[in-house]
Amino acid sequence: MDGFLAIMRNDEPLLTWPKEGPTRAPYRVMHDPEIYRQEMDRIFRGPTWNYLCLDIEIPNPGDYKTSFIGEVPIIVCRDENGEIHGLINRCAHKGAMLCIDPVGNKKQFACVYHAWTYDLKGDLTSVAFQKGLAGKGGMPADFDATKHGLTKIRVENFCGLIFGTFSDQVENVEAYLGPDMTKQVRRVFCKRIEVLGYYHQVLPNNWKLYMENSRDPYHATILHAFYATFKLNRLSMQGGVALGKHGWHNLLYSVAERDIQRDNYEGGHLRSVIRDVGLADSTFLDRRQEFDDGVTVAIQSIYPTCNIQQIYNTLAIRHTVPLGLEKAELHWTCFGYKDDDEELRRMRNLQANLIGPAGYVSMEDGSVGGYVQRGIAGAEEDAAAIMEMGGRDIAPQPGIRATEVALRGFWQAYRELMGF
Amino acid sequence: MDGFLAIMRNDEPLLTWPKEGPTRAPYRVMHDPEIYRQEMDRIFRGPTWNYLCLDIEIPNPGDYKTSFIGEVPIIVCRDENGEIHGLINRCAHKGAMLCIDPVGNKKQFACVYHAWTYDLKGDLTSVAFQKGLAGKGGMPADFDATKHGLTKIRVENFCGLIFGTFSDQVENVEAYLGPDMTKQVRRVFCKRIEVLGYYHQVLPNNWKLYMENSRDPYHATILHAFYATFKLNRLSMQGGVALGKHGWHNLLYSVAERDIQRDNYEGGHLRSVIRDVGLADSTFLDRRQEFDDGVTVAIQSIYPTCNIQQIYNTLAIRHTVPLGLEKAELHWTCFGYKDDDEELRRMRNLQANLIGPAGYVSMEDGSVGGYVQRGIAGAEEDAAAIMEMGGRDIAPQPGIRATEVALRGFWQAYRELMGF
Amino acid sequence: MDGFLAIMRNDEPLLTWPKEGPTRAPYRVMHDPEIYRQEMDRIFRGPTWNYLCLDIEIPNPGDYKTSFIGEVPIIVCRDENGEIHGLINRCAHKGAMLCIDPVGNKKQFACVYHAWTYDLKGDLTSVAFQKGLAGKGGMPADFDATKHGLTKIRVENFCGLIFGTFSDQVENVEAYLGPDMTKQVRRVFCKRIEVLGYYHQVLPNNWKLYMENSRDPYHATILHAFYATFKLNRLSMQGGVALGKHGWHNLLYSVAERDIQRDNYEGGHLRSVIRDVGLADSTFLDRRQEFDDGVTVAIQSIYPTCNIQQIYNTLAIRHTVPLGLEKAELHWTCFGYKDDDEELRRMRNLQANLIGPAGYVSMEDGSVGGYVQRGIAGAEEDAAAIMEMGGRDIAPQPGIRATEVALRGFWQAYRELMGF
Amino acid sequence: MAIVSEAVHHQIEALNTRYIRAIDDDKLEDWPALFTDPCFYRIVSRENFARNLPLSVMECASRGMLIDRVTGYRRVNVYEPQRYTHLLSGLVIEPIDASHVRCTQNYAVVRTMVTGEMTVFAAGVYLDRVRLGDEALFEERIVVQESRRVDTLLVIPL
Amino acid sequence: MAIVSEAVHHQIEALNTRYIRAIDDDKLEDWPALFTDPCFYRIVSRENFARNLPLSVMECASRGMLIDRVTGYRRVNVYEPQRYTHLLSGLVIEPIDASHVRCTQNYAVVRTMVTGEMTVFAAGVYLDRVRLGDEALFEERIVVQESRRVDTLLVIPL
Amino acid sequence: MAIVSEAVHHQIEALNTRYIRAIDDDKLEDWPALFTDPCFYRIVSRENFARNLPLSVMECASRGMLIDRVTGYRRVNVYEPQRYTHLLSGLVIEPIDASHVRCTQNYAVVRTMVTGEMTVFAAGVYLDRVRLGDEALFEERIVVQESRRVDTLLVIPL
Ligand code: FES
Ligand code: FES
Ligand code: FES
Ligand SMILES: [Fe+3]
Ligand SMILES: [Fe+3]
Ligand SMILES: [Fe+3]
Repeated sequence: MDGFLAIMRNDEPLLTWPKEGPTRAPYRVMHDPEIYRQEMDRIFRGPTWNYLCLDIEIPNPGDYKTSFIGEVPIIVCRDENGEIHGLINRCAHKGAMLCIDPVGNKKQFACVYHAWTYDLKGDLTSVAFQKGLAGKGGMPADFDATKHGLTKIRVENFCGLIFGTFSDQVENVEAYLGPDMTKQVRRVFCKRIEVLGYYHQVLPNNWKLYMENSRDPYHATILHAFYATFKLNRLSMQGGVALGKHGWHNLLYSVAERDIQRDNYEGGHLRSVIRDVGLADSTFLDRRQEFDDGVTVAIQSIYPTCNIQQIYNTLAIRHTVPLGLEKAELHWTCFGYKDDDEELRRMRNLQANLIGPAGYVSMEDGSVGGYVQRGIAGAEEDAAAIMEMGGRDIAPQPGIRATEVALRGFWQAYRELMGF
Repeated sequence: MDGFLAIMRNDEPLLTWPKEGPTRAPYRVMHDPEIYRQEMDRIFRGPTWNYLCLDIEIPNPGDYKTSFIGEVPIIVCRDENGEIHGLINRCAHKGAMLCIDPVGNKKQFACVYHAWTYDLKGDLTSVAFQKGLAGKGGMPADFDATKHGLTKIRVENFCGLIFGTFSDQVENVEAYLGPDMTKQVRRVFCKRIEVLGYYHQVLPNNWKLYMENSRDPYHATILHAFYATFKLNRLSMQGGVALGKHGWHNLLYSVAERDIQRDNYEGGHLRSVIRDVGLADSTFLDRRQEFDDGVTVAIQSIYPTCNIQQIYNTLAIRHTVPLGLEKAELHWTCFGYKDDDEELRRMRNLQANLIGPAGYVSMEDGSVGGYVQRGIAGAEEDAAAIMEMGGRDIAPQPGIRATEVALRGFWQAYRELMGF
Repeated sequence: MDGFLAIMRNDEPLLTWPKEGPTRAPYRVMHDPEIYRQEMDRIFRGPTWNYLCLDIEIPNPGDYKTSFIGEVPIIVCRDENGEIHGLINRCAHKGAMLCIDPVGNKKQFACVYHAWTYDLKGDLTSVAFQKGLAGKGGMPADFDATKHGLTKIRVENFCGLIFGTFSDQVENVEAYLGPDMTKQVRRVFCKRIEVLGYYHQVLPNNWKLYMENSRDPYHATILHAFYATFKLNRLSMQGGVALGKHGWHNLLYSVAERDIQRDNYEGGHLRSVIRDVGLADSTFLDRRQEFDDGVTVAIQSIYPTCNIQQIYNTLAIRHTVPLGLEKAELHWTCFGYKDDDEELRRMRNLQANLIGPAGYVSMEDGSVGGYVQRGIAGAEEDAAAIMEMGGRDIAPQPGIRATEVALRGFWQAYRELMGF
Repeated sequence: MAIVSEAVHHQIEALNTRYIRAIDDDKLEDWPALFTDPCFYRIVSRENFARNLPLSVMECASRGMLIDRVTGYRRVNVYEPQRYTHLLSGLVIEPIDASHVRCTQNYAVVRTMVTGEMTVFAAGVYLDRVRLGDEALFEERIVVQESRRVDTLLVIPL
Repeated sequence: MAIVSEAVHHQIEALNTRYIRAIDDDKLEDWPALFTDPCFYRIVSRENFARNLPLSVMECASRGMLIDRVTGYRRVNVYEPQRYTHLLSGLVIEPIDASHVRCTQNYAVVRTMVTGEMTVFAAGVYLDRVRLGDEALFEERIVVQESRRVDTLLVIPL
Repeated sequence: MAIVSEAVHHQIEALNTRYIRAIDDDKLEDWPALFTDPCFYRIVSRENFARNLPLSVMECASRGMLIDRVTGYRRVNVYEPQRYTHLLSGLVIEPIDASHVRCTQNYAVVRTMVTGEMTVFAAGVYLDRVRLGDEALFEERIVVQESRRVDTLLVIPL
């Protein structure tokens, strides 16, 4: 297909976006194989910063962790000088994946296939039998090892989060995020953190459906009935939406203790407020106000596929990796702070019942993505999602929570990158 | 691909049909992803009537049943006035499937994702937080709910069968079927029926291979050895083929009691007449002549994917739904009549051993589709099936059963719709 | 897609090969669906000889065995006169696979679908109900059975190996192989053989990755640590590479008893020489020198997908069949000689622990193919494997083992056939 | 759960083991003899079973009908060669009377085709009425399939 | 392996059978009663478990929390209708003291969706601490999932 | 089916349980000790087995060879990290003589990769010859795989 693509590229785009602009998202972008292939090129290999891992996951020289940018396998490792490098997890010889274990420690990266060996910077240090044997065979005299290292990508450590990009144009992470977004990252990564564990959730839908979901304050308190029913998060609570890079990124936040219009729920007829339901043992909801801004739920999206989550005392980074056109994997890294006292540790642990694939307030995001993917199957050429909640423009909406502005921002960025 | 398709459309067709016309079917139509995509558009979203469900399956206001037209998920429901509606099972907001349970009863359709709610006609009745909260957020003042209902499709109730179409051109069902076909539908749905149960069978083949199969009297008594061996159905029995809409639809019928040329089997060497085999307990074949025309087996095909079956006292509607290029799901709805006496009920029940995925005379249709799909794998560009049994034209053949006229009719309709 | 293909064909190729020529293989050929489809046409249906089975597997009239050329299902059978025929395993009527069992004996091939019957030469001998019944129906009078036999392919029996081709241009097998390759085939098939059993291994990679693997002496003693650790095969042992048809085919051979430069391993730091490991019971390595040339390991590749293996006393033919773009099935046929004495039979049996999907020196070929397929996922348009070991040209290298010349040969042939 | 004797427990497990071996070892001819005559053998989807719909995927009311299914499998029907591997768990035995018990048990069947393709073909519960005696026999076995789908066809009893 | 009495063996098997029937027969309300109160129920991936990471997929420290999971399943959470079929094997029982045993056992769960789709949803080991008595109860059940992945969501306990 | 004593039954089940735990709990070093020395361990496809073809996927004639397979797994061979979950059912025990029995039993193995990918990797029957004693040991275990296919590779014994 790429052959065909190559031709198309110089020609018109694969898609004409609806005239309504970012308030619409054509369903075709969720099941067109051609568009998917272009995304790998224009978004993931384009001018974007992609979350890879945490620096504390590779504290020592030789430590590495594997990740993905789109479909491309990546190694993030720390060299002898403590410097962090990003490398494509693909041997320069014939393409074998170098690191199979998702984490580990290596003095060097030796490929199992023919033992080409790379140092922790990704430079080729040895080619097995380069000189052949008994002067026979081996690599040509003019073979230049310096030209055959691993493909290096640009990485940056921002507040302990390692981001990577294939682009040398894109500005640095701080500029990429912009002041409001960096503020929130700094808020969460204010002190030394500690990984509490991981979730890996296979989503039965195109990766973008989850990206929309995590930018959508509108669904949170409706789909996730647990939120509203137990008054953990409601649109009626104070909060709003902050944007970064004219909408590429965003932050959704709310303050549980400030419910400005309870009636809207109590009065209303949302299935998501289930009246006669109670909890037999709510100790798993025991929580502590650990941020002085009083924000209880804060979901941040960093374009394209990174989310930083604070739901009460559960803290996590979510990284979405496409697994083909109609499947994606959501990698959760849950953490706390090094200085957590025992009570707080226990709180985070039990509150984890709220999140992840079995989370009281998150499991639905697994099913709803599939509902959409199946709902739009065979959709007409011009069928599209509509996002006009909170207006049609893309601007920060401090006091507003009943809004889809963050989704419009997502699609705006998508169009810029894809040329649609 | 559709991008590419869009361009192609105005250009030449994806396929040039063999000069022999409807006596040939190129194997490429069974494994070309482009052609498959066009089928969704030109056949299922084209001027065809597609079986959806039975009206007795949704007797009461609020009752609904889900179905499919090609890959498009459909809801069929009955409103307060008893009127039946067909709706795409896809929320008008962001595309989530509305009804997950295949059957149910609802006062309204509320989407789990953001609680947009539709009445039983598919009109949008409420948008959660449309006015936002405390005057903040919500939908724009000019948001016109009447423009954002569910996509409605044309439905018709013919003899208790609900058909749906995306086309406003296509004639009504009665005209679509034509006199001979409506006669047969009326014959089977002559009085109040009762659903006895369902089968769902996954076929390892392109949907069209099953459509051919069910139009093929030639295979029935050969592949299904049980038929011939136990003299339930033989080509030598009186019968024939009736056509509707110049071959789009058809009826295959036979009369067991009138075997005009037994020798053709007894004498022949067909594996399908197995001499030394007997039944230990044939009570499951106990049957009753319930139609005065004496027809014992009648298989009707309504273009594109609906079959109405009478095999002795087993009555069923079969609906084929494509599951991608090389897979399909066959949905059986088996029924009897409200006024069946106990003996007849028992007969239908035990005779069910003949049909369905484990049916003595139908299980082979499951495997043979896969045999063809695998047989034609990697076939040359010009390889094609040949259908010249019973001549090369497309006309009703009353007395004739050794004929493929109904298949030629299928391919004729296919070419008309696909523009091949 | 083929519709599109048809257009493209007359246009430029789907791929522009890197200027470095056969020392490079672009990763795109491993995951581009278009290129895969062209391979079926240009390689498997092109001027190549494809291994099908052994003549001793179908010793008697009526014996048949099924196989594949690319994705096309094939029947190889022996007729009444002992002549061997190759037929597409696809009924001429409507394409049903004729032989489902992989092996068997038949007087004729009767299709289960409509009982069209073919003799052992593939000619159509009977069409069920050709004359219809009671003079009604049946095939047109001018139906010419001779025009509707099974598709026959050219087959040749060379030293007991049956090869097949769709091409009438390609030279005979002996010329196709050339003198050096025929010499090796004759060496292994020097006397009457006996099948000891089969393996079928699903490889998680494009078929070509295994073809590279089996042409690659470089990896053998590095990836397969068992080889080096237990001194069964090392690059330092005497051996070399012979080529056939200017590199299409090749032979990799080594002589265990002649290790000319042990230090290269002992001294080196290859993980593949594991020092502190021993065998508790090495009787499964008991072997006998059965060829007077002293060659202990000889792997021959016959373009495109056939390998003939001698690893000590384990003899096998390996046939690789593509299962779509990123999967393949490796069919092993292991054999010995009719005149083997008991001790040798036991040796072959226990040595089988070295080979197959659980083989000490072959299991890794199963995993490494997947490592490459996953390593190259989402690779940039211009990313390519590099093969400069042993120079950049394609010529026999008698004394040389640290070389990738045989891989360059493979890609040279690939480009010739694909027109890249 | 009411308690049943060790002996009964062993009888039931022996019966189920013979059932598995008859099918999975391709000795299907031994299968009908594990039922009383008349008997009731039924394969039904949860979808139909839960709604009390009478339609069965397979239904036999006598040993003869069981035998006919074996005949169909051996002589008449056309299908790709395949074998089953049964897995059982969670057996509950409840006494009905001195000589009869009701059993509930999970089953899963891995189907392997001649090509080597393996799938979880069926999973669900066996609902049995067993007659005790020198050797226990099935008076009734209802095979409930959790899935409403059957892949390709069902020719070997579950 | 230390030996435990027949009686204990039967108690443990009965407990596990009740566990399976409660879940697979969709009588989830019976499930909490199979645990002591307080108790410890945890679903955790091998990935986290092997590295002693505290994060669980599901964690309940009391019968109440088990009951709340049933409430979530019945009343609050949104998911596609589905059922489980449990399969168990390889039970080892090791005595701790007169009234407690430690059990290890393999489990696998086939999940069937309303569409008919079947998958091996989970597989791994149960690590239990069981209190014996008139009827045995789980003081602790740790469900280790060999897979680090969960498909779509997990709403019914394993 | 001839009858064997309760005691023998327990011995056999204990042996099979130890077998499962050794493999599935990644204590493969315990595995060879479950066999006599010499012994006969063979993994073979139904395809070869049914045609009496001698070729095996794996074949060990002594404890030493079993140990070497453990060595290959731990030290020599290259493969993606993976674990097994065994499931057993349908055990039949037939006496040979006072100290030996023949056993037939279904097995299925779910294989889970480090990525989380789960598959039914193998299914079929164990055909055993077991020597009874203080503890039963396998004199012979033939692992028949119904599937002729092996996915990718087989490094951990079944
Ligand atoms: S592929 Fe890595 S060394 Fe050859
Ligand atoms: S998708 Fe249905 S309400 Fe939003
Ligand atoms: S397809 Fe073979 S006879 Fe019709
Ligand atoms: Fe959510
Ligand atoms: Fe049929
Ligand atoms: Fe190799």
